[in-house]
Amino acid sequence: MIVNLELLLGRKVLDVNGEKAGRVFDVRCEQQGKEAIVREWVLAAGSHRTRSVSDVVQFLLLQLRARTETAKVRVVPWDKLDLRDPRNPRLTCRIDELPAE
Amino acid sequence: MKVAWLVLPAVLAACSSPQKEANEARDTAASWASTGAVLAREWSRGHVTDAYTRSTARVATEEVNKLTKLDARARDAQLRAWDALERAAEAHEPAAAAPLARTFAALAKKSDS
Amino acid sequence: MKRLQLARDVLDQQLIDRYECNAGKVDGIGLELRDGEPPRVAFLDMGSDVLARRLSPRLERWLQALRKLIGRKTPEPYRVEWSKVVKIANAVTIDIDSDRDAPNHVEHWLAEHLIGRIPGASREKKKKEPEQHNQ
Amino acid sequence: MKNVLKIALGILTSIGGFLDAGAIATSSEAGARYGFRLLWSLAFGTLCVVFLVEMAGRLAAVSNHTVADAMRERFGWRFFVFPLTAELIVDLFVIASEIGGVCLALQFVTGIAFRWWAFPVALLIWLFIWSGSFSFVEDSTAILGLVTIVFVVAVVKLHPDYHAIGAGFIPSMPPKDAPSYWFLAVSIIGAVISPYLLYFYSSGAVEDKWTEKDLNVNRGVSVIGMGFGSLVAMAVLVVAAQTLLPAGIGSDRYEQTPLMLSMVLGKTGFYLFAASVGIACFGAAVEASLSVAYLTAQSFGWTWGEDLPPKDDARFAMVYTVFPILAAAVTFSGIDPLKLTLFSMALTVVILPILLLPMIVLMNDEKFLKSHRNGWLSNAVGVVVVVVAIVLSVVAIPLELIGG
Repeated sequence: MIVNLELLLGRKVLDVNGEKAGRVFDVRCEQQGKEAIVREWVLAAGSHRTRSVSDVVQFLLLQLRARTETAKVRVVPWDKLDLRDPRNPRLTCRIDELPAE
Repeated sequence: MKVAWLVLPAVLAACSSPQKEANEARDTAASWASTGAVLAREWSRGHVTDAYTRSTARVATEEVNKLTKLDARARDAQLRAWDALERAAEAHEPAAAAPLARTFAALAKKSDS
Repeated sequence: MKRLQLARDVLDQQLIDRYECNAGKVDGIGLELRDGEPPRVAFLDMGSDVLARRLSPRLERWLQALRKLIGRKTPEPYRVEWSKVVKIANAVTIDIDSDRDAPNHVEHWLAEHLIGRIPGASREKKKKEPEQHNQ
Repeated sequence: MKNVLKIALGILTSIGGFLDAGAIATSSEAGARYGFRLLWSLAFGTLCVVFLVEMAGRLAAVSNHTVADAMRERFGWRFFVFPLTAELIVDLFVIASEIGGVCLALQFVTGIAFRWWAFPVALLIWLFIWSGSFSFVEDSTAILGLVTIVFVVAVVKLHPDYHAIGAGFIPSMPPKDAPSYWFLAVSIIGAVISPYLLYFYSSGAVEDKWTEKDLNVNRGVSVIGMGFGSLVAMAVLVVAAQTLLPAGIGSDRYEQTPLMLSMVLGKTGFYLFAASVGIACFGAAVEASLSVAYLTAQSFGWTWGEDLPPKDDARFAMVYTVFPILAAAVTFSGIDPLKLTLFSMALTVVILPILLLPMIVLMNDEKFLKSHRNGWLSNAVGVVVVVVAIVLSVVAIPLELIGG
C-alpha cells in the first residue's frame, strides 16, 4: 500500500484510547544502499495545515520552535503508527507507552 | 472585530456629511485653480510644452466637472478658464496665457476665502 | 547509513537531473507500507496534479476536468523511483535526463511552438566574465 | 578594488530599484499636501528595506537559495502558495502602475494620451528583458536612473529650511485630515518596501554566484544603495513641499507633478522630470516583470536565468512575456494611473506580513544561514517591521475607504 507523505503531513493522530497525540510533522528515515527505510514518525503539538490566518501564525510559531531544543515533538517508532486509513492515522499504543526522546 | 464593523459605517457616514463634501469640493477646486495659474505662467515662459498644457487642461476639465457639490458659478468660471487655456495651447498662443494666469489666481483666491 | 528527515530534507526541494539541469520540485513523496517490515520510500512525485491535491482534493478534480475539457489526456503525476536519487544536499539530484524523461513537456512545447519562434530566442547572451572560476 | 566596483554597481542598481512610480507618486503627494511632515515615514520605510534587502542578499550568498526557493523548501507548498499568489496579484498591479508612469512621461512630452502607450511600453519592457543579459538589465537601468539626481539638484537650488526638514523626521500629528495623512504614510511605506525587490535581488545574487565572500559587498549595497535611492525620494518630497505646497497645488493627478521641476529649473526641469519618471518607472517595470518570472520559475523548479538564451528556459521567458502584456491591459483600461499606483501600494502593505514573517523565520534557520543567522539587531528590526506591517495591513483598508 502506498501512502502520500505530502498528504499525511499535518494529519491529526489519535492514540488507542482516542486521545490526541499530535499532528504528523516529519518522517525519519535511514538510507541503506539504494533504499530509504522509515524508522520513526515525528509528531508535533501544533498545526501543519494552513487554512486560515491564525493557522498560518500558529504554523510559523511551530516552525520557529521546531528547530530549537524546546520543540515539543513526539517520536513514534515505525511500527507504532497504524496507517491503514491514511486520513486518520492512529497509534497502536497509548501516548505514555511511547519511548522518551 | 465586530465593533469595527459597527463603527466603520458610522465613521464613513460622518465623513460624507454634505458640509464636509462641499468643503472638499472647494479645496479641490482651489487646487486646480492654483494649478491653472502656475501652468499658464510656466507655459507662457516656455517652460512646459503645448502638448502638456493641453492634456493637463483636459484632465483639469474632467476633474472640475466631477465637483458636483461645488457652487455652479464658481465651477463654470473655472471650466471656462480651462477651456480658454486648452484652446490657446492648441492654437499655440502663449501670449494668451498671462491674463489666464491672473484669472486662475483670482479663482484660487476666491475659493480659498 | 545516512539519516534523513523527509519533510525537512526532501519534500519541496529543487530537483536537479544528471546534467545539472533544473527538473522541477519534489512535489510529493510516496511511502510503501509493507507487512511486518518498516515502510520504505518508494518514489518522488512531480506535477501540477500533486500540487493541486495538496491544497484540496476538489482543486485536483477541477484541474483534471479542465484538462479533459481542453482535450488533453490526464497525465499521471510524473514519478521518479527512489533508487534514482543520487544525492541530497542543497538540492535533490536524480539520475534522469530531464529533457527526455521529466515532465518538461510544457517547456518543450513552448520552446518549439512559441518562445523558440521569436527571433533571438536561441541567441547566447553576453555574460559577465566569471571572476574567480576561470583562474 | 573589485569590491568597490561591485558596491558602486550595486548602488546604481538599487537607485533603479528603489525609485519607482509608487515612490515618486507618494512622495510628491506627501510634499504637496503636508510639507516635510511625512519625511519620517520615508525614513522608516528606508530603514526597513535596507535590512530586508540585506537579509535577502545574505540568504542568497550563504545558502545559494533565492528567497522563493528557500520559502517553499522551508514552509512547504501548502503555506508557500499564499505568499506566492498574493505576490503575483500585487505584482500585476505594481507593473501596471509602473507602465502607467512611463506612459504618462511619454504623454507629458508628446501630448498623446497615456493609455495608447501602454502596449508599446510593454513591448519595450519585454524586448529589454528578452535580449539583455542580467548585468545589462542591471547596469543600464541603473545608469539611466542617475537622471533622477535632478531632484537633489533642485533641492539644493531651492535653499530649503534644513531645520524644518530635520523636524519632518520626527513623526507628528497632521494639521488636518488625519485619515488621509495616515493613509499616505501607509502608502509611502508600501511604496518603499517593494517585495518584488527582495525576489529580484536574491535571484540576481544567485545568478551572479555570490558566496560568503560577498557578504560585505551585500551589506554595502543595501545600506548605501537603498539609502541613496531613498535620498532621491526624499528630494522629491522636499521639492514638492517647496513648490507645489506654497502654490496651493494639491497633487490629485499625476499631470500636476511636472510643474514642481519646471518651476525650479524651467524647460530643462520639465524634460528632466519626464525623463526621471519615465526611466525610473521603466526600470522598475523591468525589474518587477523579471522578478515575477524568477518567482514563478523558482516556485515550480523550472530552469531560470536571465543570462540563458530564452529557448533554454522557455517557461521562464513565457512568464516575463505574458505578465507585462497583462499589466499593460490594466493600464490601457484607463484607470487613473495615480489611483492605480496608490491602490497597488496599499495592496502591497496588505500582503507584507505574509511575506515578511516567513522571511524573518528563514533568517534564523541554521540550515540555510549557517553561522550567518540574524543577529539581535536584524531580528529586532525584523520583528518591528513585521509588527508594523501587520498593524498597517489591518488599518490600510479602512483608511483607504475613509481617506483614499
